[in-house]
Amino acid sequence: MNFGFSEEQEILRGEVRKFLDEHAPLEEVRRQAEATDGFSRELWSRMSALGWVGLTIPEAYGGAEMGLVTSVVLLEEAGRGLFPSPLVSQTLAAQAIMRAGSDEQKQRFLPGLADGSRIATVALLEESDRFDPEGIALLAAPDGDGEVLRGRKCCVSDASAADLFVVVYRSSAGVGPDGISLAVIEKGGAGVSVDAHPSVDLTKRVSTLTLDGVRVDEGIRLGAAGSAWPTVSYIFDVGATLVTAEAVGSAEGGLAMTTAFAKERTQFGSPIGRFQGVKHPLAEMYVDVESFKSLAYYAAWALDQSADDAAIAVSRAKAYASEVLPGMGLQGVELHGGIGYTWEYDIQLYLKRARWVRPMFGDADHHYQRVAALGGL
Amino acid sequence: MNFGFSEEQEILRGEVRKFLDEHAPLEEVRRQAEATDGFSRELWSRMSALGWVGLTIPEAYGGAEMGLVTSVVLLEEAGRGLFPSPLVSQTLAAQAIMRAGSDEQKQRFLPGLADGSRIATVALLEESDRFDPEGIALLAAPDGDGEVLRGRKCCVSDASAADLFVVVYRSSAGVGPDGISLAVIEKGGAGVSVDAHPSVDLTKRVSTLTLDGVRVDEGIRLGAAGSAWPTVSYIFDVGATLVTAEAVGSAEGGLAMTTAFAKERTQFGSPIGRFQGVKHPLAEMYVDVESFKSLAYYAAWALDQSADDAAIAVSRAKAYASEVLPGMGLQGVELHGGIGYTWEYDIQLYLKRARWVRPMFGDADHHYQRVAALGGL
Amino acid sequence: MDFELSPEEEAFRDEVRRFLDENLPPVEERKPEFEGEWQRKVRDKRWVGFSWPSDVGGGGGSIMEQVILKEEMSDRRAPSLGTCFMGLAWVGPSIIHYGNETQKQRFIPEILDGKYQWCTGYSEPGSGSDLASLQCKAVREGDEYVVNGQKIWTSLAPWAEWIILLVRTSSDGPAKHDGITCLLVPMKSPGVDVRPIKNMAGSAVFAEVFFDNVRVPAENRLGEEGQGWQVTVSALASERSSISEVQGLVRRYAELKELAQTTQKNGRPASAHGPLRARLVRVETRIEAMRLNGLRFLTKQLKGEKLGSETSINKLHRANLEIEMGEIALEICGNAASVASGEATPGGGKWQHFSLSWPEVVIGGGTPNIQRNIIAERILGLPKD
Amino acid sequence: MDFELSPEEEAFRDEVRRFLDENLPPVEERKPEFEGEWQRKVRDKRWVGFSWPSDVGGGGGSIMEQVILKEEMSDRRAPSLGTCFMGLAWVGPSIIHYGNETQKQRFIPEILDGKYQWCTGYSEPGSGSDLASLQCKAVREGDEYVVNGQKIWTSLAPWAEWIILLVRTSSDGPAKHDGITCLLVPMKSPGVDVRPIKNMAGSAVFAEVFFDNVRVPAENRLGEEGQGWQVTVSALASERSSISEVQGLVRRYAELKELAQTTQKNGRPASAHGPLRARLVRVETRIEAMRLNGLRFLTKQLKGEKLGSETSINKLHRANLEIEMGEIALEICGNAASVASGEATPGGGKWQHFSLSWPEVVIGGGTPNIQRNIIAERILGLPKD
Repeated sequence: MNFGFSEEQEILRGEVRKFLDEHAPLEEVRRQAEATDGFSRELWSRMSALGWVGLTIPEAYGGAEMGLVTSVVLLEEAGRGLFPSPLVSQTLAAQAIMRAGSDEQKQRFLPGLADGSRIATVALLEESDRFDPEGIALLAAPDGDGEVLRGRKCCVSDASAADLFVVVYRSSAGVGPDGISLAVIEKGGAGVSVDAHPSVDLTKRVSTLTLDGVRVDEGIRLGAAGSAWPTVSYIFDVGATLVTAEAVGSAEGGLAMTTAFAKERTQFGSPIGRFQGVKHPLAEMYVDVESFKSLAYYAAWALDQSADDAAIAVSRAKAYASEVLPGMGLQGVELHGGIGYTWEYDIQLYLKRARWVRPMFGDADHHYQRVAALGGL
Repeated sequence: MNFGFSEEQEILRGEVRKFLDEHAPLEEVRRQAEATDGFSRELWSRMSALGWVGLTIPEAYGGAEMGLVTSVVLLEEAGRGLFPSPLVSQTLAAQAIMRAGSDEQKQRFLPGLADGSRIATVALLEESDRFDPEGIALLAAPDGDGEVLRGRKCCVSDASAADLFVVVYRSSAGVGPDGISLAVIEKGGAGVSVDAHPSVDLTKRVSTLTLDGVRVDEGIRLGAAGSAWPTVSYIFDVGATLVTAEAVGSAEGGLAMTTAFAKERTQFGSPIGRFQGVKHPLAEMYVDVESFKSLAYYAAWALDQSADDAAIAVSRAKAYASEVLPGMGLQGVELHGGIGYTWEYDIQLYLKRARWVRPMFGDADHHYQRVAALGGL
Repeated sequence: MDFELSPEEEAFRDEVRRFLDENLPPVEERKPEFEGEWQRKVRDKRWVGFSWPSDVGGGGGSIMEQVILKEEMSDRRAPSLGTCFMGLAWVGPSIIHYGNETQKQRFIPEILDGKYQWCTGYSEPGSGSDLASLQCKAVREGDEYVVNGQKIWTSLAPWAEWIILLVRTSSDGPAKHDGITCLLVPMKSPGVDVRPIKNMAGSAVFAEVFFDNVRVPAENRLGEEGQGWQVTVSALASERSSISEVQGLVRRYAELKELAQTTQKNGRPASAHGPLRARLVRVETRIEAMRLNGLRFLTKQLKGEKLGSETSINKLHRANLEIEMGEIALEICGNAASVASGEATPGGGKWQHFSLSWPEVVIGGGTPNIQRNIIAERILGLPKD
Repeated sequence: MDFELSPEEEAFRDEVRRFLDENLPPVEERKPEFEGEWQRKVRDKRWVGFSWPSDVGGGGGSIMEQVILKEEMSDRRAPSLGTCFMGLAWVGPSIIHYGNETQKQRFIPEILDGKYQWCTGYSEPGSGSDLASLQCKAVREGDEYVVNGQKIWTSLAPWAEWIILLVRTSSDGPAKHDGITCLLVPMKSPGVDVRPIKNMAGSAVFAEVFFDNVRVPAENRLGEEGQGWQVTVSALASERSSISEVQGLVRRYAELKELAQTTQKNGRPASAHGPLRARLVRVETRIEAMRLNGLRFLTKQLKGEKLGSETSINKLHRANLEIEMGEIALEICGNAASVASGEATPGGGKWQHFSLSWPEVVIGGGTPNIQRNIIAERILGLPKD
């Protein structure tokens, strides 16, 4: 019985934290986030070399073959200082290929993802912003022994930096899980274009991916046409878990910043952290972070083990996090007073991150409804 | 433009407060509430003589012919010290008779209600606990030129003291508003029986009214058979408003008690009211009481004026009050610490009252849904 | 209770409405030259500074007439009455109460005519909600004060020609308030340096203002030395009416309702979606409670009573509602809320901007914790911390 | 991470399960004589005082074995292990840590055998959360202490034969804690007067205990004079495991879910009703978070670290959940929630009783504000008020 991390994982945590403290303090994060693709290619290379980018990819394809629990450690640390990078997108794309791809496809795509030389993301959502099979309406037209895609995928993370897109679409019309397919589409191919949008959280870039007559054949389709829903559903769960793990870190980072401010800032003759009106909200935040942290750890473990309660565990974690994070961000800014509201001061970055996290892979309402359904309520 | 009470109403408020301070401090209220019917017949007589019991009944029938706004003043003061009496029930029964009764029926019933010599209540709900026409399932069987009732009405207030019951039932089967009737049924008639239940709030008695072959004829039916829904709907609105007005008083009473305690009680060397953890919840309670007070005043005015927005105004007031009152009651007990939880100390009586108010004439969810529907959301 | 207007008030409302019918085109038809014409016309009506006494050039409007004027203007989305925003809101009332004749004659007409902008130098980096702890210092040298120090959260500073400034002229008094003096300072004075502050929404609506040996003629002192605190409090008191706040919230709620009704969530309008619907109607109910609270306060004023700390009730509501409406809007937008602007997000990003702008109201007007303290201490009588 | 048990732990769990299979009938089949037999059998297994060292007659169970034992017992709704509730929870641990040999030999076996009840005399009317401010006084006279004062919130006092009592023996020390001493006092001593306190649910689960010149032999002092605070703190620390709390909440939630699924609201089960459904699932999620928080704390203990203030996390959750589950239940019951008992209300009134009983947990275990202070000051390091 051990609901904690292994010694190896704790060492990894220490290394990541040291690396990011050194290379990505918040002033540096702001600079990196303003780069073309919103992150530092140089740090990406160095992290790839350290094995952190391909953490969950099998050793056979150049990865470290760790579980999601180990990814949680990495992402918690990345979240703490709002480190911008396509780590989550890369992991999700790799997971999709690992789950649904043929040996040949794994051989073709995974090594580049493991060594960070190529960047990948997943293109799941459409304008309906739904997480059920009904949300996938992009319908492929049959074309000889292949299919042709014409349409748009919305809110695609890290798309402007990505070389590969794992795209979800329908091979046959309908509304249920049948007929849903996945394909790996390369940037630069005919008909593939990316519209990058200005994002509220500068460390998290979003784009629209337009597919205008993109051909999919067996070589790039992951598995048989129409068979991909179980993989997509799994990717939704992994995505929700990784985003929550990263949010544990950012929540702790924001809480630490506000707590430090409350100790230093003096008003009416004493540090504002003495007043229960400041102290109690901070205590409540701590309770919430520790709680969705426990839920997120367990969700990662349950996914790694393919446990029966993995889906409900994921939804509990993401629901709790999505529910409380924006309030924590708002409180952080409010407790700072005027300074917290300026562009120059960092606490507002945590509010923006919290709001980015909320809808990602399903908001609180979506996941609570799922907990209710799975829990037999 | 004057959103306040008239001089006459303020004088009434002063007289009521003086009367209740003298005759019904909380220790006395506890004693009265333990009497057979849960209130003091003697004080009832004195209040009747002062014209307070028949406040809204026309002068022609012995009342003071005041509007609901004036009733609000009376009930706010009654609520402040949790004064137990059938004032609300009496007013609702009188309103139903005034609205739907014939001249003859008014002449027969209202003078006794105005002078307090008879006590009346309304029997609206059934086991379904619904406030729409679907909630009324008690179906009369035709019987010559009359009808016969066989069934139960639930959660009837002040039933054990009542001489008259204004009972809602169906003259014809169905689910909509058509077919709903009202009749005045006297205690002691064949087939009429009351089962008094132990109540959580000792100052608010509830009973089940059983009608086992009770005959209704034109003499006691208020209006034509099947025509009563508009009156019933109006009674629901007046009930919600009067209960909210009384709740304004009880909320203020509970808040005043907790505030006084917070000034006196010393802990860690200073009055606990100095700590923001105590001070801020009290401030929030004040904001809430003042706010649903404004809504309740306006609702009473709108009903008196038959204003277009009367229904939505009522629902806003009752929704807000029902939403916040139980929390105020819980906070009151919690902020008192251990003493607040004892039977001997009075603050817990305010929690029990708050919980009585919550479902009466519709809880927060019911009324918010109604606001949404009426407001075109 | 009576929500009717008196015949005189009705007549005034009709006058306002007639004026608006004749002079105010719908928003989409207003041309560039309209604004100037409008300001001339309302100035001619004496509706700029309508609450100020007639003898200084104000409108001398009664409380009820002020309410009527504001409501009608807001209902029809009329431009502001006057363009010297801070002058009308803060500086004018202070000068009327505490200025000498020369100051009144010099500044009041120009404020009413909107000749230039004023800004207010009250807050400092170290003072926050504790305004009286300010440190910006003025030393008397002959006929001048020499000012050194810094102000922050100064709106409109880059465009202002004058600043109304609170400075510390003494630290000796028994209370922190006692050594504070109020000066009227030209922004062009040598040694004044303005640095805009960008807020988290990316706009620069505030600035820091630095004073480095700025010399201010003693005749520019408003009120007596050490009286600066009262001078400010009188202006703060004039800020209290909340009618137009409520109208702003009502309009915002209407936009939010439209967003909820026109955005699909899982195949149904977001407004039909249980939890969102519940939150929307809770907001609607609180806005109505604010409106009615405001009418109770107004009734008190009409009876000649002064408003006190009860105005904090609506400030707390407003703070909650500004934040909550932003959060509801973002939740409705879903993942598209991460897009800052453009066609890929409902409303083109206005909800994102709105949801990053609440601190102007919530923090600027006194933080919610300050409002809670005010209610707890001044109304409920609980001991100070 | 690893949620498996070691082979030894598995073996222990199997042993417990076998014992339960053989000795524990289902709840509805338990006869009056069952309780006595059960207590003898678990005493024989050394499962009463299972966490206490073997040399005093305890079970010497490891932390993990304690958890397994508690879980299995709770799962099968077994009766308590032992009947001397306060003795097992509070008095025993204090005596084991601070008692002399005579005291250990005298009291520990009787506590394990459940010979009689103990009660605890810690709280006083004036002390509340500020336990160290207690006033109940003991003066040494020869070989005796003479006790005068009052205790409150004493559970089981009317049935107890002994009370563990904190008294003030000196007011001189630099800290309020310093002058506190712990005495073990027979309830039959002349001058002890017990007055039951009825709670708001109408039950008398607490009492006030008055001491009027009660003479206590000095040999009944536990620990040294002035050491009473530490003696208590050690017992308080033993209260910290929250596994069984969570199981209690899980069971309560299951009942609440059943109520929601079987009660109609506007023609549908209450559980299908948007806002109630949302609140129920929020409760369910928080209970699971508590369970997992508890496993993280357990992991820390298994690694040999002491638990500190983090246990306040689950205390805050529990306080909120006890209250929230009661409120949800009452809302589901609707107007029938006003009926205190009988067939006219769902559950015959148990939800009404439950919703009036939360203070035992919420206030008794340290108010939520106290828990928030603990977290803010001891974990986040914010300054004391």
